[in-house]
Amino acid sequence: MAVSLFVLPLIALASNAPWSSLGQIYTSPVALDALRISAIASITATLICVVLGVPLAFVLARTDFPGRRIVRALVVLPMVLPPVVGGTALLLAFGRRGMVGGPLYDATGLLLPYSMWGVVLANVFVAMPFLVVTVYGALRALDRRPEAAAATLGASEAYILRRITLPAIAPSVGAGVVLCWARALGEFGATVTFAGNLEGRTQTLPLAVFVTLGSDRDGAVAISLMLVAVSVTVLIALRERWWGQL
Amino acid sequence: MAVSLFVLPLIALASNAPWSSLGQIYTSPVALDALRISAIASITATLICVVLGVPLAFVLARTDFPGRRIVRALVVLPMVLPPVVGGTALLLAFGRRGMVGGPLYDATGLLLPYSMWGVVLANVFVAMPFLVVTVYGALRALDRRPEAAAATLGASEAYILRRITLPAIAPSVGAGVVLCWARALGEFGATVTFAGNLEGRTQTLPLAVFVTLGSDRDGAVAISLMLVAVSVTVLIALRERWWGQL
Amino acid sequence: MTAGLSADFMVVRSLFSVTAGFEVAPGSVLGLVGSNGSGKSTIVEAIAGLLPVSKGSIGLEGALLDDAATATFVDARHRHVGVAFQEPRLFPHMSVWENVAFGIDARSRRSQSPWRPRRSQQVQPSGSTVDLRSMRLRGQAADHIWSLMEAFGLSELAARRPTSLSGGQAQLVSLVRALASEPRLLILDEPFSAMDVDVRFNVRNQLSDWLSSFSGPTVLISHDAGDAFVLADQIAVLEAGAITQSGTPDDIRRRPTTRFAASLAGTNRVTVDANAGVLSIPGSPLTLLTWDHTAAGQVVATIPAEAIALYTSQPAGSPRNTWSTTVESIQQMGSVVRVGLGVPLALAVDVTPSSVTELGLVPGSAVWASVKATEVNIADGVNM
Amino acid sequence: MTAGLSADFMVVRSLFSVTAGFEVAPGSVLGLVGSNGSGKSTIVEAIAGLLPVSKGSIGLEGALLDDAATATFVDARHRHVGVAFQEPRLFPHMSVWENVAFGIDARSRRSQSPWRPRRSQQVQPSGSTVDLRSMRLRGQAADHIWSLMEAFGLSELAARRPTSLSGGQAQLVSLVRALASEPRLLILDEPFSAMDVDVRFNVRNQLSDWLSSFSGPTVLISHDAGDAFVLADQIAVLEAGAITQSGTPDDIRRRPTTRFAASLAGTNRVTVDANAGVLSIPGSPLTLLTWDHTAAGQVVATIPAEAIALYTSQPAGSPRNTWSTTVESIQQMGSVVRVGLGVPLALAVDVTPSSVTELGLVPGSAVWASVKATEVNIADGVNM
Amino acid sequence: SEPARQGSDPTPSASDRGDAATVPGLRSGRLDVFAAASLTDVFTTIEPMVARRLPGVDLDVNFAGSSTLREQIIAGAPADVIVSANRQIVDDLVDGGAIDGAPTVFAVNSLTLVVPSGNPGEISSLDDLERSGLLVGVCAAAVPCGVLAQEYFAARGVTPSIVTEEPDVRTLLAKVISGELDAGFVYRTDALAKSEAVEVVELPEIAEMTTEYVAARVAQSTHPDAGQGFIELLKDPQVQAILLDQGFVLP
Ligand SMILES: Nc1ncnc2c1ncn2[C@@H]1O[C@H](COP(=O)(O)OP(=O)(O)OP(=O)(O)O)[C@@H](O)[C@H]1O
Ligand SMILES: Nc1ncnc2c1ncn2[C@@H]1O[C@H](COP(=O)(O)OP(=O)(O)OP(=O)(O)O)[C@@H](O)[C@H]1O
Ligand SMILES: [Mg+2]
Ligand SMILES: [Mg+2]
Repeated sequence: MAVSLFVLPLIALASNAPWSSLGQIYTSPVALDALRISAIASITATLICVVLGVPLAFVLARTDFPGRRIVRALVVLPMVLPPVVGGTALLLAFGRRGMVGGPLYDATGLLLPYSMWGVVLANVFVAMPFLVVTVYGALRALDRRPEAAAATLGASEAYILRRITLPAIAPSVGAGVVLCWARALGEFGATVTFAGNLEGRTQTLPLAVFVTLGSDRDGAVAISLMLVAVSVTVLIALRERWWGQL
Repeated sequence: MAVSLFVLPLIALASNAPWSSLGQIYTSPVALDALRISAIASITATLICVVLGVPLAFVLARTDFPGRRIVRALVVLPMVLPPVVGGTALLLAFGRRGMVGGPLYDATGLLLPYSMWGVVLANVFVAMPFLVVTVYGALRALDRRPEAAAATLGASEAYILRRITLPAIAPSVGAGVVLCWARALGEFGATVTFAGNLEGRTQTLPLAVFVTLGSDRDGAVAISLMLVAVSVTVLIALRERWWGQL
Repeated sequence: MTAGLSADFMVVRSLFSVTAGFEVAPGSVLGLVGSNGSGKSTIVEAIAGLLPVSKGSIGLEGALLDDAATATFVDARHRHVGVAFQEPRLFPHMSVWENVAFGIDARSRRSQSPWRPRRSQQVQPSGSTVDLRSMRLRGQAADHIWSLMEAFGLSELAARRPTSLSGGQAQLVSLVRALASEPRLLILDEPFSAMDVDVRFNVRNQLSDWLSSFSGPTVLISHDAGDAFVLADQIAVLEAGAITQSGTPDDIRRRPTTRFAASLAGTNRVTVDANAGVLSIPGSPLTLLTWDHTAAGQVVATIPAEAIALYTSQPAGSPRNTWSTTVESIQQMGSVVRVGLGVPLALAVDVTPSSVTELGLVPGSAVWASVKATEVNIADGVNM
Repeated sequence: MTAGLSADFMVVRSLFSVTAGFEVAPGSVLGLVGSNGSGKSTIVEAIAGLLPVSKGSIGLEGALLDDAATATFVDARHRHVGVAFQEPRLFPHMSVWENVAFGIDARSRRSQSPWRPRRSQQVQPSGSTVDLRSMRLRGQAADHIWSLMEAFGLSELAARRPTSLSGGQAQLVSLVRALASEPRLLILDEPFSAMDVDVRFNVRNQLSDWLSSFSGPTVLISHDAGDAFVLADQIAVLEAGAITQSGTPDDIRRRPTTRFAASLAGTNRVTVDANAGVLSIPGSPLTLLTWDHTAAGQVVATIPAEAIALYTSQPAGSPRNTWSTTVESIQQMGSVVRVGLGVPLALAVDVTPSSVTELGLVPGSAVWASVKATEVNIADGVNM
Repeated sequence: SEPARQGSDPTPSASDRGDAATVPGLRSGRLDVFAAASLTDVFTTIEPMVARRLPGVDLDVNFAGSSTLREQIIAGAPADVIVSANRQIVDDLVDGGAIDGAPTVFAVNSLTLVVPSGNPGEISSLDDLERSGLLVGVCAAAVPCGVLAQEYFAARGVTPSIVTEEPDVRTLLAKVISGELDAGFVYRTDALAKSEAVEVVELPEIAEMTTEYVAARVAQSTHPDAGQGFIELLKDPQVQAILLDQGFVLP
């Protein structure tokens, strides 16, 4: 019943696809460029999320500082912000005239929007909460006695993290990475608002779908199916152990 | 550093808000209607996600059936699908001409789109994966020996679930509910496509932001801040124990 | 199939399998002893229904619980097997009281019996002075559990969480939880290992009491032969996944058929040539007399380690089985000291620590050893 | 501050606090004994650096590890305290080998010593026949750990995961892991509780060997007085969060100053009136002689339970401390039997099971009891 | 900036709805109009007029992107009228048989170039747009303003240094206003509406690049008469005057 909720729409989508012209659409430069950009951006964003998000989850779960609950709530915000507003907020902060972006641009000429880095930043902003919250939850449920044992054996905090804690919460980190990556891959609103939409530079698959939808409905469905195919392939191929096998 | 990534855009957003006219905007029927609809829909959707998603996560984590990995991958799909495509897929399945929606409408006259139920359905479709994946990850990391002990003490599966398993993974379920609710609250693309954007009927806060953005940027920022305020309040108010305290 | 527990099965786990057959009558206690890794806990899991058997069957009260042939498998929760697992396996988010009451509570959910819904959590069992916040049971059942907890000295801990219990306290809670679940069959896997002398003494007495009014079969696992030998009616010795000997505690002590059973029971095993009650030790002039005149030829004689007496000079009015020898090793083992004797016959002798001081024993001491013919037994066969 | 471990602190946890002071010289072993919940494991956590002290300090090798006054606190990982915790606390996702090598591995990460990066996982310690997939150590260090594992009988389990170990196997891995971490101080919290007779025997021997070449102090916790008394040079008795007696094992055995220490050591405590070596029992015609002629007035005399001999008839050439009495109770305790004597003097006597059979002891039997004057001690004060 | 939008204001009162019976074809009183989101400004201005001129009609506007509207109508949405700035979308629907009658063109808009106030990019001619490092935005080719811009570039033979093709003219305008872009090709009506925040750079023959705003009756409509009434109202001189005021050109 719950599954059918997911499966039915997908079947419906698939049955509306222009199967005969699929090959042609997929070899079009629009689709290939978008696929490349999506892949690079979502993977980079996921890596950044892991590098920044896991330590953040740690700090939130393990240390007690004033305002911890507020930070915890703030971290979830990008999830509730409508993506367009999130993108706007990013522009206000990191855009050419933004609070940080402005001085940065004036000093170095560096511009985040309209570049791949802008796409990555937008993806990170939107996807990171998923990783942080998932890892946070797992850390809170963790039995900490093996960690104490490891400390008596002389392991540093980083070493404990790497060899004891992370393996123990691996299924949840895996879940978090999946959520994070999937969210980054599907990101639309914040990306288009912050990074813009230029074929071959910042146009990701979802942006390509949206743009194509205006002129070529079949093409849009086809690109959506490409998106679906990519993610299903990746998710099925993920070894169990990275996604939930202890 | 990671936190500043979240905090800066929000500060930027807040500093651009029309603080003086905020009161007036918040008491406007548009904002109030949208708030009401958002609240009802996101909470209903979260409840449905919990009711359907927790058992689904269980089945995925605990049983071994052929095609389990495929189902697991499918469950994540609504996350990667650009929301507009997701909404289209929902229309194809549950719309008046949809695979299921068509016969349903012909038989009963029931129409999901353009109603509150449509909003809820769109929210569930988009938000459920977050709950399922989070709970799944936690179940995979769980020490199952207490459950075995409970079984020898005569507890039924449902009773074990309620008194042993769920309390043990409570932090992760909490995280999942937070993610799910936040995602539902911020949902835009699928909702606008599937349920439409009818003021007082299906117009949620993000949709109101979208519409207002066209004519009145300040109003849009104000409504976004309302969204932010609602979620921050809820998240801070959440008792620790529901979000990560064992 | 008997009225109690009847088991005859093989259970397989990745690198290991156990084959076991035994019967435990209602009201009686089987002591299951064996070395670390011999498969005791594996048998527990099979009987409890956590690990299905690969061959054979398990039956309780005349009904099959698990049968490989007919693919019968009664789910753990319908077996009514109370298990005190080797690790306490307490429920971490429940109080001690809730842990102990869990079994009754869980079963009452299904049978709609005298329990109340959650809202009425404020009632305490009579006699309790502890704030039992999440109690759900009422009346008689609560009183029953409460008095069980009092008997076992748990009443002070009722409101605690398992994370704030000491090792011994946690083990005791686990034991009482199994007893409180109204089991039809009780399995205790090393129930005393973390308990101190006093607690162990009291718990063993309380458990004896409890068992005397328990009508079901009990399986007691212990690496401490003392515990098992005292509480059990029957002993089964498990070695490397197979039962190598079973019998009454006295049988095992007097006639251990394997080296392990002998060491468990603290009994010496010596291969001898028997002839009309006279045992000659190969390669030694020493002969021993035994009460058992029936055995003949090469047999294994068994002599309990504590049945051998040591003297610094030749004992007066000396019994016939007396010889002079030297002390080779001295090793304290729990509350006794095990003295190893050398030529002419390597034997282990258990004496009290004060005897060691009194006799001035050190490795190399010359001593006289003596054993009564009534303590020299003939084991059934030769299989060292 | 001494060269070994010097501890004098109070540590507080929610409902409970422990106050303890003791010193352990380098190379010597402190046996920490006490009943369940008396605070033994709490002391372990304090010394290991997992629980900061509230008052006082802990020092090792002349340096402060933890000092409430100066707010010094050396982190657990810098203390080099090897701990075998009461529950094994193995790392579930690592093999036995990785668990044991963890300490060396973890420390080498920081000091850049003779270990190699992860990629070279294929090398096996010489002598290994097991596929040690995730080994990281090489050469000498690996050989060292490997030989330690072999000595303790773990080599066959090297590639296993902790989830597939039996209870006793897991405990052994935990012990060896602590030994292998090159500790400056070793703490063993009930290290033998899950081990069977044979394994315990072997492990205790191996541990004795290991300790004899260990230059650091050791704290051994055991509820089994036997283990503690054999391995320890000093004993500290912990009761309800405070040390009530400390001394050599022989001190404790001969002169336990509290009821608990007496029951732990299996020693009788009797309040008597002393006068020049003659002890008169209040309310009884019996008098006992003691070697200790210094005590006078009301004192507590202590008599080890196993120092009392029982006879069915009056022993010939009877020592002066001989009296006739009756058996009140008989209780098997591990490998000895504790016989309770009645009027004129309630005493516990430990005898071997075969003596019980030999003497035909049952509750109510009339027997003669006798104890040498050298075994009758005077405890320092009266505090029952 | 503008005052807060009073979207549902003025709503028809109960008495207005009572009068509805007198208007032929408005039995249910509710009219579902599916409008492109880019028309929110237009609707804000004409809504009071509609309420006055079509008493008893309870106007329900569903704003979304044009392509979303197309998907919804194809899927059988209960729409009476579609109003779109994207002729292509409506033509798709006509081809699919989802439209009743011919679409009515009720306004025309033209392309224009806006720069942030102060013209930080110092753009005064078409050639300036080719300067590298300049941030120029256009609409995506899927929306009419993007099509117009591309056609214009082709006709004039220029290749501006475009950094983004925004899917929506409103986000494009917002980026110009906030200075994130140095220039953007938007509609004349947009430039007029935000005249306090942007400057218009006059370019040769750009006003000839026009697009049509169309309204059409959905075939499935349950209130065809009311729908027709609404469409006719758009052509009403009074409404047309308002549109003219907003910067539209009349068809
Ligand atoms: N989950 C498992 N998977 C595979 N092998 C296991 C598993 N658990 C235990 N074993 C192995 O099976 C054998 C029997 O284990 P079991 O736990 O039954 O021993 P035991 O007799 O209870 O020992 P102990 O006295 O140490 O508790 C051991 O060799 C052990 O290593
Ligand atoms: N985490 C904790 N929080 C609060 N109290 C605790 C905690 N752990 C143990 N206690 C309590 O502190 C006391 C001492 O516990 P500790 O574990 O030190 O005892 P122990 O001497 O090791 O006992 P055992 O022989 O049973 O292991 C006990 O009464 C116990 O209930
Ligand atoms: Mg076991
Ligand atoms: Mg302890």
